[in-house]
Amino acid sequence: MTQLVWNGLFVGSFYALVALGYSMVYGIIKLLNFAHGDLYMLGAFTGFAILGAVGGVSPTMALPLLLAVLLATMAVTGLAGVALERIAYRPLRRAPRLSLLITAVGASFALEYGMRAVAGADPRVYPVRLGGSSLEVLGARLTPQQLVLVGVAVLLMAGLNLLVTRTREGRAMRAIALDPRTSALMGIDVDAVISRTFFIGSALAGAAGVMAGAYYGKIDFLMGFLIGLKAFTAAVIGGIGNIPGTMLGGLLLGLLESFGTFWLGGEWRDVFAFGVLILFLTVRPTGLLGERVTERV
Amino acid sequence: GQGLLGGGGESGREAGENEPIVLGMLIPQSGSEAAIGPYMSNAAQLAIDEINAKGGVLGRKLELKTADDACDAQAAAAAANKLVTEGVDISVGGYCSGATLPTLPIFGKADIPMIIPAANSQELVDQKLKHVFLINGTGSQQAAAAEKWIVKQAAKSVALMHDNTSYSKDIALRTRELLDAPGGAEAVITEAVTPKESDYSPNITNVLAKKPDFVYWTGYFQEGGLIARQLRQAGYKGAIMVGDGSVSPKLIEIAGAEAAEGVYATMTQTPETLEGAAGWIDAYRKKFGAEPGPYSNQAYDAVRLAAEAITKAGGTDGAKVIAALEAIDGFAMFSGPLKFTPEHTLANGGFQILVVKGDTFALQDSLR
Amino acid sequence: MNLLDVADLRLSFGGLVAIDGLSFSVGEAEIVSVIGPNGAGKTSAFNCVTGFYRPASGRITLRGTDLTGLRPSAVAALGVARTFQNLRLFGELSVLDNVRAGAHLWLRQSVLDALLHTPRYRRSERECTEQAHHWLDFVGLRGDRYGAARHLPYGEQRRTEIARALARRPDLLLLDEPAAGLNHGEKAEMLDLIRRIRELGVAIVLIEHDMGLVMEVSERVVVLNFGREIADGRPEDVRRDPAVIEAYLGSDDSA
Amino acid sequence: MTTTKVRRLGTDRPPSLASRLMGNRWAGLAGLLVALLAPFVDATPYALSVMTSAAIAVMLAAGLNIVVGYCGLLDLGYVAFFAVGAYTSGVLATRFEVPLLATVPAVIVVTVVAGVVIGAPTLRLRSDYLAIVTLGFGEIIRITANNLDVTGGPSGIYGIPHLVEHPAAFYYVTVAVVSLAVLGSARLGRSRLGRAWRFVREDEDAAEAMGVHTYRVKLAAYIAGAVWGGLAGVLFAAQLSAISPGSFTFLSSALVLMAVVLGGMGSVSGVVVGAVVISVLPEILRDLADHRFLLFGVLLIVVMLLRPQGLWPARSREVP
Amino acid sequence: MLEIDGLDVHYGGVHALRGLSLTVAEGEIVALLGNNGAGKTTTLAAVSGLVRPSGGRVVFDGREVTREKPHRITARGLVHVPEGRRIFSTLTVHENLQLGGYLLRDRAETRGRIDRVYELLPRLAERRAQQGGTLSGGEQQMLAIGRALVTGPRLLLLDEPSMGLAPLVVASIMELIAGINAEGTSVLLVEQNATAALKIAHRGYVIENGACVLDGPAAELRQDARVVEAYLGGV
Ligand SMILES: Nc1ncnc2c1ncn2[C@@H]1O[C@H](COP(=O)(O)OP(=O)(O)OP(=O)(O)O)[C@@H](O)[C@H]1O
Ligand SMILES: Nc1ncnc2c1ncn2[C@@H]1O[C@H](COP(=O)(O)OP(=O)(O)OP(=O)(O)O)[C@@H](O)[C@H]1O
Ligand SMILES: CC(C)C[C@H](N)C(=O)O
Ligand SMILES: [Mg+2]
Ligand SMILES: [Mg+2]
Repeated sequence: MTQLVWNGLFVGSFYALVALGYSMVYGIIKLLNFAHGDLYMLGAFTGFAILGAVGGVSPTMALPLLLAVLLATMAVTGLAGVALERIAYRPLRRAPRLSLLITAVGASFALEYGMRAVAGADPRVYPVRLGGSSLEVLGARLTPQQLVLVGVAVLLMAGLNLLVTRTREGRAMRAIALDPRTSALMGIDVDAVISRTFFIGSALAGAAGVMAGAYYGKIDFLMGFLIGLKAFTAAVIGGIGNIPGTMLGGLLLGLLESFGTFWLGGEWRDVFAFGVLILFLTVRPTGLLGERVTERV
Repeated sequence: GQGLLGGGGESGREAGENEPIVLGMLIPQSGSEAAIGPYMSNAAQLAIDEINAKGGVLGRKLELKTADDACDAQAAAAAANKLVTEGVDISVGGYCSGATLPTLPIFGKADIPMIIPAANSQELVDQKLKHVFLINGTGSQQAAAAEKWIVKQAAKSVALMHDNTSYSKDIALRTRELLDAPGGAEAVITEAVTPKESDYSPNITNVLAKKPDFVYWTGYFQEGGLIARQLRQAGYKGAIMVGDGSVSPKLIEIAGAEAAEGVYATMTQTPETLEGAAGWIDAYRKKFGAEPGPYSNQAYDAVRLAAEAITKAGGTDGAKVIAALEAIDGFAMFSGPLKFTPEHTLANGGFQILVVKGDTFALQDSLR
Repeated sequence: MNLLDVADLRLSFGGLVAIDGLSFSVGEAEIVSVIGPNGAGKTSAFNCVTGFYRPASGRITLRGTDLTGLRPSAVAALGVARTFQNLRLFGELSVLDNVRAGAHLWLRQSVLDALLHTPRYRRSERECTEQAHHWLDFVGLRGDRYGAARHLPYGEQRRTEIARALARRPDLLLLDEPAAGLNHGEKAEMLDLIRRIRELGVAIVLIEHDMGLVMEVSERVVVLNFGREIADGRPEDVRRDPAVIEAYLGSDDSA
Repeated sequence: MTTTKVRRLGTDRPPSLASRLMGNRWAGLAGLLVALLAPFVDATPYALSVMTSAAIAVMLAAGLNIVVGYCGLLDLGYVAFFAVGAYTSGVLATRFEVPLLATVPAVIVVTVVAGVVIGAPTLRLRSDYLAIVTLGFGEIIRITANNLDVTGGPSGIYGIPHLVEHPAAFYYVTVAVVSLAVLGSARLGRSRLGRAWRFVREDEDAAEAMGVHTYRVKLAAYIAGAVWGGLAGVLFAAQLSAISPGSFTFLSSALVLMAVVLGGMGSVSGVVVGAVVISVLPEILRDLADHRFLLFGVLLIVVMLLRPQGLWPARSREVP
Repeated sequence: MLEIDGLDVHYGGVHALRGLSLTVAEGEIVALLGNNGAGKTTTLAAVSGLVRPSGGRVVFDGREVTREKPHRITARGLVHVPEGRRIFSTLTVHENLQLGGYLLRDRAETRGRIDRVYELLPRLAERRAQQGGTLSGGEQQMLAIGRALVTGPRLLLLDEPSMGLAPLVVASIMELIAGINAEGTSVLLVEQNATAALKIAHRGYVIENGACVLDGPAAELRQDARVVEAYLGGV
């Protein structure tokens, strides 16, 4: 039982990390950023390339080195996200909001098959692997590396939450989400705030990519697709645009998958997960922590 | 253009004497299975170059046309039609059963024989189509081999894991059926995983809860590598075996040498397990600067077999080629001497057991 | 029988009591104004009558039929139309289409008619368009009828919203601050419009902060404060009511 | 009274040539003519299969346009209905040997039921949440088809009889059906119900105030979309003669949605063009082999940057 | 302080402003009158950068700001309270006010100004934790004005501030405007309630069809026959 919970939480924290960027971007410009999962993929490959360039690493140095790579990768994917917004999304800000969906899918294809052209279709395997001995905690088997990863994820998420709820930057983000024109009248540099939002969201995706690469080992050019889908699900479940909600959404999805597998078997897992989510949404139509929006008439 | 008013649907296949013979190959070049495409097309090209270097077939050169089926039914149908339109004489492709199924009537209608190198769902031959030949062992043959080895290993409780695709599920279910017969090992769980994920710990938790001493994974190497690794990480000490979709050096890389060591595989013969194949591997390496991957040897053999059949048939006429294929007996392939059963599958399934030793799959037991 | 009866209405949001035991009635073809300070609960009362808010208690009846708790479309089906304080036009749709929305309830046309383009379909569409033009003429819209409604200037949007409500051919029309944002000349036109609507036999409930208009046009004025009625009577009387002056008008009631 | 001049913006302006060309049925007839003549230019099996697939894509897009374009409901799992239609007809045709044509009434019934089952509990949700729910249902349908035995499990159903034998004939059948579907969706769009859909899309509260039962109207859009999708599924099953869960993934839903948006939401001519582009472009790019999806992606971005409202947007003004 | 010179604005085919010119001097309240559709809102939007003029110049404080981005113009101290209130609907009243102080780096100063707004508009203080979108129409209008005051503008553009306000409140809002003007803020005031506007304004303009047709000191305009007939109502 504790094993199931731990499995769910561990996977869920990856979902949450990717979902956060999704949620932020969705929250601010209502864009279903299909390319978000591909930034995760880009992160994984960037980390791979940096590690490759660094050359052989002694296992003792693995963790600090990985942290350095993590930061470098976050910078790279963050900038990639900013560029993406600049090129493919900003010019369409006044177009119908679903128009962005097209460029987002286009960007997703371009990133995936661009990476394929660069790195090939074969999966790659990280030179540094976090794995090793596991320990028993409360009947669940886990590894110190898993704990470190979850710790890093939680730290990143907590920092982000503070940013969005406590700072003027966060307030500006929420204001832009509601009404960009009026936000500009408040003196908010809408373009800059959106760029920064993309930077943070994409950097988080990149971080998750490196962590996944280092932990699971295998990376490939389509690895972002499925997790992008799950991140979107998690983000919505949590209450779109709501940071703690998104975290909970990611964890919940992880847990649902874990327990769904246990109760119904792997083949019905997603039916279970989605079924529960749908039922949940019909009773609570604004997600876990989504704001109750009372539209006035 | 070939409009309705023009030449009609029949393409210009009335090949002249010196026209090349065109072999068509549907392979996944995009989508989830994109990694496989190049292995197969490279090996096919290698075979063609070798044959052409010796003067071709019936004095005509061979030519390869590949098309991307993306492992998707609709894309495959369009791609198959494209090959038909381009005047392909024989089809030597087909990796994903799901994508290959809808192409059967398309090639059939155009009177094009199909030698399917990799896709091996039983359903491909269930319709008893005259023009369809499988040169990969079928699911039932593989399952039989697996069961044989499991029994030989004196395993007691077996966990079957598949990825819920037709190929993989088929092998798992057939193996379970064989194990369900009284006596010997017992199948304690059949677990389906979702392909393309990274974390299979929930599935593994399920599997290990049943305390198996033998795990058989019937899907592909990408997940296979992760599953082997995660099984070991979770403390599983028993035997692991994988199906032919997982036989690739990549599996060892993904699992990591430690976790992969000693993993068994059910597989038709591969270059690595054949005495005489070292030269072939070298040739492949030299030409493409890469290791031959899964199903490269089957693709290579499909081309050679097509050439052989055309030679025997004295031309590319569909019916004659089919007759020639049915008549073949003892043609040497990686998987052993070839003969087709009445339902156009390998008479000799030729599955053997490999084992991971260091960074390759080595022959463990030929099950003869 | 009164056209509309509101009895002992109560509504609260969390701890905030927006309507606190409100009762009033409207007779056939009567013009009643509802006035009161900002946040007094006027719009909320409209929202209760039209089904957008579900009152905590109380009863709303239209010619004796209970409306309480019905969904807005059902209330509309019984003959009540309204406009909104913050304009709620279908912004991207043409002005004409906006007014056609009013025809939704009486237009007799089945899906099959539409698929087959039967004569009935053609007839009903023609009628629908004619009606839309008729009501736009009636409210005196000057702007482009074929372009998107959101391109109209504010005042024209107001008229469009009223035309849309009239196209419903209601028995009772609720207008929420129709003269807001209009200048003096335009208010005069609005006054005229409201009178002409009443001449059609439609009863009107009017929320309005412009006292000139209210005093001019109303037969009766209901005054709210803190969700309660503090006065109800003829305009002349209400305007002299000290409670109303104190809560709402101020001593200088020019505005 | 004021002295300002009364401005009659464009009321008396004649409709522009462009709007006359785009607006009325000439565009539709021209499109149909192109579809009918295309096989006379190129009738190779390949061209026919691409064109047939494009026609089916058009039908899907026309159906989804009702849901997304007219009614503004974001549906990310539209292929669920496509799958339901294809499987219903495939199962009946292969397991019970019902002639394919005779499965159509059953398909309609089943898709209507599916539309109600999926729509009824969820249409009260706001758009983003609806998107997830539809995505979830799409996945549930696909996985269920993958896991059940009647549906043939992961390998699906094969040996579905053709509707008509010759590919060119089948293409014409498809074009005929699809044209009717497109015409039907256009006519629905111009009806009382169609207007109600747009009212709901623009402002649900205002629509309610005008007597539109928004919930029922949304459900109607959903059901119409479901029927269109289901019937497209029948054509799909007949075209390929084999269907499997792999054809009904989320990506397919996304592609149909892209066809709608790329063409111009709510514009029937637009979504027809969008669907043709989305289904034919990858084929045109086929010869680029490895780079085709890279280019496809880049082209999508470029096209959208050049035409943010879609290739052929819905008219923003009515023709007087 | 503000100079608008020959401003042209097109919306697609609609020529909304046709060479409009006007000025606001330091310390002035200038009223802008006109019928619906005359171009008042467009004028303000063009000044604050929300719409892009196709011709003409806007000079603020001696610097041309014609094509500058809205947030930069705001940063210069030119603050626009747009038509239709434009409250951030799911943010609370307090957060809306905080956004008014977005450009202030100093937290204490922001807090001070917000408290001042609460004093001036006590209804907002009562509702500080309520979602902006659920306020009554008049309360939203107060919030919109309050939010602009927190910004600490040097020139305030107000688009119909009295719309939807109860008579008592109209009077106090007008007092408020006169008050902040007295403290040094210049105001360009678009108002349909011309009586109230001309009472506090120093000067006024009347625009028709996107161009000024009349201007002068407020006192004179109040007497002008055309203005009286169209905007003030027969005396
Ligand atoms: N959905 C809601 N949630 C919370 N409070 C609400 C909601 N709707 C209205 N209120 C509150 O109820 C009170 C009454 O609001 P209402 O809109 O009815 O006022 P009103 O009389 O129309 O005022 P105004 O003249 O300013 O439009 C207000 O204080 C408002 O803030
Ligand atoms: N986005 C737009 N697209 C097209 N035309 C527009 C747009 N916005 C305004 N207009 C037109 O520009 C002209 C001026 O409009 P504006 O809103 O400036 O008038 P206004 O004087 O503020 O009127 P009101 O008193 O009604 O607010 C009007 O004719 C209006 O129809
Ligand atoms: C191992 C693979 C060749 C099996 C193939 N993908 C199939 O679907 O049949
Ligand atoms: Mg109100
Ligand atoms: Mg205005």
